Amino acid sequence: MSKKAVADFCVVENSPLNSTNFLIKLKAPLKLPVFQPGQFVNVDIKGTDEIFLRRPFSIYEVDYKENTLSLIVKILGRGSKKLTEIREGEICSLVYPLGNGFTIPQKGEKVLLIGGGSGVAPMLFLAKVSGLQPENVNLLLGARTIEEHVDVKKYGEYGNLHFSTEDGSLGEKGFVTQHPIFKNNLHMFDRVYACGPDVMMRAIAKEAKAANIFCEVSLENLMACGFGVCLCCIEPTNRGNLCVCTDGPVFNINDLKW
Amino acid sequence: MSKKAVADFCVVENSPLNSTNFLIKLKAPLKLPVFQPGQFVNVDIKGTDEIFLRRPFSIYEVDYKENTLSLIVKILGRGSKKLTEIREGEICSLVYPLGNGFTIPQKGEKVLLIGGGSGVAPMLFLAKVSGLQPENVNLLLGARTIEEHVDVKKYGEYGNLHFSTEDGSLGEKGFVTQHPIFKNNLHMFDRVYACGPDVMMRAIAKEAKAANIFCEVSLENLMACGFGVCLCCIEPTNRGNLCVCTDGPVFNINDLKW
Amino acid sequence: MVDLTVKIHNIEFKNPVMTASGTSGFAEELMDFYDVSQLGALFLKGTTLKNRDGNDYPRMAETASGMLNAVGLQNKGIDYFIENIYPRIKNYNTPLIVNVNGSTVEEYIEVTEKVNELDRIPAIELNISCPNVKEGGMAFGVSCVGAEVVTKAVREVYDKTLIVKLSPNVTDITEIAKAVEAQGADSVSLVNTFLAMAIDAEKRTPLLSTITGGLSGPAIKPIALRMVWQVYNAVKIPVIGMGGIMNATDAIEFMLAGATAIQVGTAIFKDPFIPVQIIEGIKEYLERHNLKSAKDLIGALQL
Amino acid sequence: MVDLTVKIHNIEFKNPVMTASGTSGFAEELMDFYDVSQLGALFLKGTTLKNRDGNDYPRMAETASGMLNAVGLQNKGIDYFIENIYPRIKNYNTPLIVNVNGSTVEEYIEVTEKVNELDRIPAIELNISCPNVKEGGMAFGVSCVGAEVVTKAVREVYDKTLIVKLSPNVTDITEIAKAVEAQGADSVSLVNTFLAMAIDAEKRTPLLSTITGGLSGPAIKPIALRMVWQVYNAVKIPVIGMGGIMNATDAIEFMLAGATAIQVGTAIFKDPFIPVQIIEGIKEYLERHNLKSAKDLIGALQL
Ligand SMILES: Cc1cc2nc3c(=O)[nH]c(=O)nc-3n(C[C@H](O)[C@H](O)[C@H](O)COP(=O)(O)OP(=O)(O)OC[C@H]3O[C@@H](n4cnc5c(N)ncnc54)[C@H](O)[C@@H]3O)c2cc1C
Ligand SMILES: Cc1cc2nc3c(=O)[nH]c(=O)nc-3n(C[C@H](O)[C@H](O)[C@H](O)COP(=O)(O)OP(=O)(O)OC[C@H]3O[C@@H](n4cnc5c(N)ncnc54)[C@H](O)[C@@H]3O)c2cc1C
Ligand SMILES: Cc1cc2nc3c(=O)[nH]c(=O)nc-3n(C[C@H](O)[C@H](O)[C@H](O)COP(=O)(O)O)c2cc1C
Ligand SMILES: Cc1cc2nc3c(=O)[nH]c(=O)nc-3n(C[C@H](O)[C@H](O)[C@H](O)COP(=O)(O)O)c2cc1C
Ligand code: FES
Ligand code: FES
Repeated sequence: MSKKAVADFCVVENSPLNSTNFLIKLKAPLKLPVFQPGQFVNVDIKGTDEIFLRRPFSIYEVDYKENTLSLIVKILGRGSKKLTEIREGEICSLVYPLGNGFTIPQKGEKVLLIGGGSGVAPMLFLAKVSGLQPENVNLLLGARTIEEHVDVKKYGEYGNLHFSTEDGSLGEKGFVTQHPIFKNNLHMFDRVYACGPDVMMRAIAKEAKAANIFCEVSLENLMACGFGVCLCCIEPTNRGNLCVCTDGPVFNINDLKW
Repeated sequence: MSKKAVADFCVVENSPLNSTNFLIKLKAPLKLPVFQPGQFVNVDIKGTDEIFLRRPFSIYEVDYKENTLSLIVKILGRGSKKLTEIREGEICSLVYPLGNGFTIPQKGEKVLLIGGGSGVAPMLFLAKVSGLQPENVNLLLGARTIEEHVDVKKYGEYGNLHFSTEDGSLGEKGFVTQHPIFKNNLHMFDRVYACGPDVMMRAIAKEAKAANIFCEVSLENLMACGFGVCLCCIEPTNRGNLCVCTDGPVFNINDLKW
Repeated sequence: MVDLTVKIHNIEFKNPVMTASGTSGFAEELMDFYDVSQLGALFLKGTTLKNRDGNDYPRMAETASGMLNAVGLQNKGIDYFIENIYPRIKNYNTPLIVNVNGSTVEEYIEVTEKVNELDRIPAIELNISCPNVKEGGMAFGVSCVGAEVVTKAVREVYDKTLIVKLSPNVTDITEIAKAVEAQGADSVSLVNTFLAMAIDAEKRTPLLSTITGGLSGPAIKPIALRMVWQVYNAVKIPVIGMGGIMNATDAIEFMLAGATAIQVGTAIFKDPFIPVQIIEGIKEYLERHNLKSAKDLIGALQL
Repeated sequence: MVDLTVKIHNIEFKNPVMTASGTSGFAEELMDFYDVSQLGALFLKGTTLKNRDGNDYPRMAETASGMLNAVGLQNKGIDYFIENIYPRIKNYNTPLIVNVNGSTVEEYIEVTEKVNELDRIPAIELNISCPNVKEGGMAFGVSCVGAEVVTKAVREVYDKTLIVKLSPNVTDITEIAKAVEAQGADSVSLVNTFLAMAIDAEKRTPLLSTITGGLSGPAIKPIALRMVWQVYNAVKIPVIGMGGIMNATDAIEFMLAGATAIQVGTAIFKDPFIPVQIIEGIKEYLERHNLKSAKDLIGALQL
C-alpha cells in the first residue's frame, strides 16, 4: 500500500564501465515497483566517517524478473568513490522510488535523448521503455574523451546512437550541442530530453527554447532527504521554488528560470 | 631514531579463536622494534561513523623475521566488533610501541601468570620471552566457559597450563582466584602477573598484597591518545594520577590505590 | 505490556517519539512510507504569516556526522496551510503541532490566532530559534527579554498547549528556559540548530548561499543532551529534547537527561522509518529493564 | 618556493600549523614520533599556579565524530614546569607558548609573572574558556566583564605576546573578542571545547565523572569555523583558529575564514603526524593554486 520504501538491497554486480563509471546492480528483497525513466534511488553509503547523508542515483536498468536494478555511478567525490568500492554480496540500503520521471513520448513521435557523463543512465532507460520505433529514437551521448564513454552498443536496438567527445576521440569533436544531430536537425524532433552536467543542459535548453521544442531535463541539485521533507534541493521555477526530489528531478525547461 | 611510529600494517590473518576472540596478524611496512610483553598498539578502526578514536590492544605475538605482530581481539563493543570483520589484505594503521611492559623475571624465579578473557594475550607473550625454565612458569587462564577459552596448547612448552571456568566446563570451576594453584600455592611464587577484567585483577592484587608477593597487573583504562598527551587514561596511584598509556599499562600493585 | 504514553501539559501522547519541525514537511510525505498515526506527535514545518520563498540554493552542506541547512522557513503561509494542507492532514490520528514563526511579535500573534481556530491542532511550538532568517527567528531566542516578549504576547492569545522552542546559540540556556516558563510556556523544546558554516576550500567560497546555516545531526548530540539536562534541572515544565537522535539509545539518553518526549529531525532524511524504530526500541528497552512506563525514564539519570 | 610564514603580533612563525593546548602535553611526547621544530608553534598543556590532580576517572567519552574530555587541567603547577620541564624543552626550535590558567584573577597574574621570566616563551595563551574546572576557567570567558577583567590584569604584568583563548559557549563570541581586544590582547584563539554530555543508556549514568565535559573534534568544526569567521570580521587583531581540524583542507578552510594560524587538537590523538601532514598539504595547495604565501589564504573567502 505504501508508495515508497526503504530496503536493504544486495549487491550482485559491481563492474567498471570505464575509468570513472561503474555499473552497480542491486537485488531487491521485495518485489520492485514499476520505475519511470528519470526516477532515482537514494543510497546509503557506509564505511566512512565523512558520509552522513545518502546519495541519489538515477535508475539505469530494471529487471523485474530478477528483481534487480542497476545504477551507473560516476566517481565525483567521497561518497561516489566509496560506493564504487562496494563488493558483491554486500548490503546496501536504498530509498525508492523517488522523483517524477520523464514524460513518455507519444506513438510516432521523434525524440532526441541527450546524455552527458553519468547522465546517460536515465536516457538509456528512457530509450528502452519509450515504446517508440527505434528509427524515431536518437541517442546523443557526450563525454570529454573516449575513455569516459560508457559502452552502449546494446542500446543500438532501441535507437540510433550518436557520440561526441570534447577531444574528438569518439564521434564528433566538441560539446553535444555542436553535434550535427543537434545543431542542424533539432527542428526534426518532437521532444528533446537531456541529463548531464548543468552547463550542458542549459545550453540544450537555450536552443530548444529558441526552437520552441518540447524539452525536459533532469536536474541534480544537492539533496538531503530525497523525498520532499527538507526543502534543500529547491530549484526556482515559474511556479515558485520547487523540490527537485519530488517535483523533479525532471523539469520542462519552460518551467525553469534558465 | 624516533621511538614511536604510526604505520599502515597489512592484515595477513584474521581467524576466530572462539566465539568472541579473534587472532589478527598484521605485517609491518618497516622493521619492527623489539616489543616488551605488556606493551600495546593503538589501532585505527575504519568503516563506521561511530568510531572516532583508536582502540588499544596488547601485543600477543611478534615474529621479527616475518615482521608481523598478532593481537587477540575480543568483541566487546562497536570498535572491536568492526575490527574482527577486517579482511586479509586490508590496511590497518597502528601506533606503536606503546606502554611500559612487565618487569622481566630474574633467572631461577618462579612465576604465576594469570590471564582472564583476552587478557591472555600479554601473559602468553610474557611466558614466551620470560627466559625462565618452563617448570618455573605457571600459566593460569580463566574464562566464563570453555567456549570463551582460547586454545593455548602450544604454550605448554613455555610453562605449566592451568585452566578455570566459571561453569566448570574446563579446568577448575570458579574464578581464577579459586583455582588451587592460586588459592593454595601463591606463596610458592616470586612474582605474580595478571591481565584481565578489573574485578579479577583486584581480587588477585588483594591476595598478593596480603601474601606480600611481587605482583604486576596490566590495566585497561579508556584511552584517547595512547601516548601520554591527553591525560584521559589516568589511574590514581601513590605517585599521583599516572597515565596508564605511558606510566602503564603495567603497574606494581603497591603503587595502586586498590 | 509497557506503557509508552507521556503527558505534556494537558495532552497525553501515545508515545514520546515525535517528528521535528522542518524535517518531515506536513507529514504527508511520510505517509508514502507508513502510517504516521503511530508516532507520538507531528511537529509540522515552520509556518509564517505570509508566503516565504526561503533562501537561495544551495541550502545544504554535509559535515562530519551532521549537516548544515539554510532553508530559511520556506512555506506558503498560514492561510494556505489552513485552506489547503490542514483539511488533508487533520484526521491523522496523532496530535498535529504547528511550528509558529514570525519576523515581528505581531506576526507571531497573528499566526497563533489563526492556528487557534483549528480544532485538530492542540498545541503550537513557538520557534524563537531559527538561525536561517534575517529578521525575527533566533533574534528573539537568544535574549531573555526577546524570549519573554514573544512568549508573553502569544500566551495572551492562546489557551491551548504552548511549547517554546529554544535556541542552543546562547551562553546559558536555562536563563531563557526560565524566562519563557515565567511567561506561561507549558513546555520547552530544545535544541534548534547551531549557527555554523562550511567552506569549499578549492573554490574558496561558502557552501551555503547564506554563508552560515544551522548544524543538526549526531554531531550536536552531546551539546543538546547537556542542554536538555540543564534545562530539566532548571524548570518545572516538561522538556522536549532533540538534536542528533538517530536511534532508540539516543532517545533514551535524552529521556534519562530529563526529556518527557523527543523529536527526531535529521535522522528522518537518512531513513524515514527511524521514528518508528525508536518506538520499538524504547519498548524493548523498557521490557528488558523491567520498567513499566516510558515515564520511568524521564530524568532517571543516576549521578 | 611558497612562503609559509605568518605573523602574530611581533612573532613570525615558520608556518601556521600549531598544536592545541592540552592535546600534545609539553611536546616531549611528540618528539618520540618526529622533531617538533617543524611545527609553527607549540601550545603547551594548561598550567596553573599550584599542582592540580584534575578530575576523577573516567575523563573521556567518544561521541559521533568527536570526543568529550573532562581532564580538568591536571598539571604539576607553574613552578614544577619552570624547574623540571622548561629546561628540557626550551631549545626546541619553534615558539613555545604557555597556556595560562587560574581560578582567580590573582592566580592568572601570578602564573603570568612567572612565565614572563622565561626567555624562550615569547607568548602566553590566556585560557578563559576551560569548561572542566569548577572555579575560574570558562566562568571568566562567558561574559564580557569577566573576560575584560582577566585580560586587563594580565596585560598589565605582561609585555610579550598575549593571546586570549575564547570559549564557544556564548551567545555572541564577537562581543567577547572585542572586549579582550579593547583590553590589549594581541591575538585571540578560538575555540575551546563545547560544554557537552554523554550518557550510558544501559547503566543510566553519565559517562564522565564530572557529568559534563568538553566536546572537541570534527563534530564541532562547522560551529568553530563560523565563530572564526565572525571574530575575524569583528576585530583587528589576528585570529588563531581551531576546532575539529583533521587535515590540510580543514586548516585551509579556517584560514579562508580568517585565521592567521590554526591549532590541531584532538586530531593528534588519532595520528600525531597530522600537524606535519597539514603543513605539507598547505604547501601543496598554495602551489596548486599559484599562491605565493600562506598569508594569501587569511580571510580570502569570496562571498
Ligand atoms: C536525481 C539525481 C540523480 C543522479 N543520478 C546520478 C547517476 O545516475 N549517476 C551518477 O554518477 N551520479 C548521479 N547523480 C549525482 C550524484 O548524486 C553525485 O555525484 C553524488 O551525490 C556525489 O557524492 P560524492 O560523495 O561523491 O561527492 P561529494 O564528496 O559530496 O562532493 C564532491 C563535489 O561534488 C559536488 N557535488 C556533490 N553532489 C553533487 C550534485 N548532486 N550535483 C552537483 N554537484 C555535486 C560537491 O559540491 C563537491 O564539490 C544524481 C544526482 C541527483 C540529484
Ligand atoms: C592497554 C590496553 C590493552 C588492551 N589489550 C586488549 C587485548 O589484547 N585484547 C582485547 O580484546 N582488548 C584489549 N583491550 C581492551 C580494548 O581496548 C577494548 O575492548 C576496546 O577498546 C573496546 O572498544 P569497542 O569499540 O569494542 O567498545 P565500545 O563500543 O567503545 O565500548 C563498549 C563498552 O565497553 C566499555 N569499554 C570500552 N573500552 C574499555 C576499556 N578499555 N576498558 C573497560 N571498558 C571498556 C565501554 O565503556 C562500553 O561500555 C586493551 C585495552 C587497553 C587499554
Ligand atoms: C532542513 C531542516 C529544516 C528545519 N526547519 C525547521 C523549522 O521550520 N522550524 C523549527 O523549529 N526547526 C527547524 N529545524 C530544526 C529541527 O527541528 C531540529 O531542531 C534540529 O534539526 C535538531 O534536531 P536533529 O539533529 O534531530 O535534526 C530544521 C532542521 C533542518 C535540518
Ligand atoms: C583532552 C583535552 C585537553 C585539553 N586541555 C586544554 C587545556 O589545558 N587548555 C586549553 O586551553 N585547551 C585545552 N583543550 C582544548 C583544545 O586546546 C582545543 O581548544 C579543542 O580541543 C578544540 O580543538 P580540536 O577539536 O582540534 O581538539 C583540551 C582539549 C582536549 C581534547
Ligand atoms: S532533498 Fe529534501 S526536499 Fe528534496
Ligand atoms: S590515553 Fe592519552 S594520556 Fe593516556
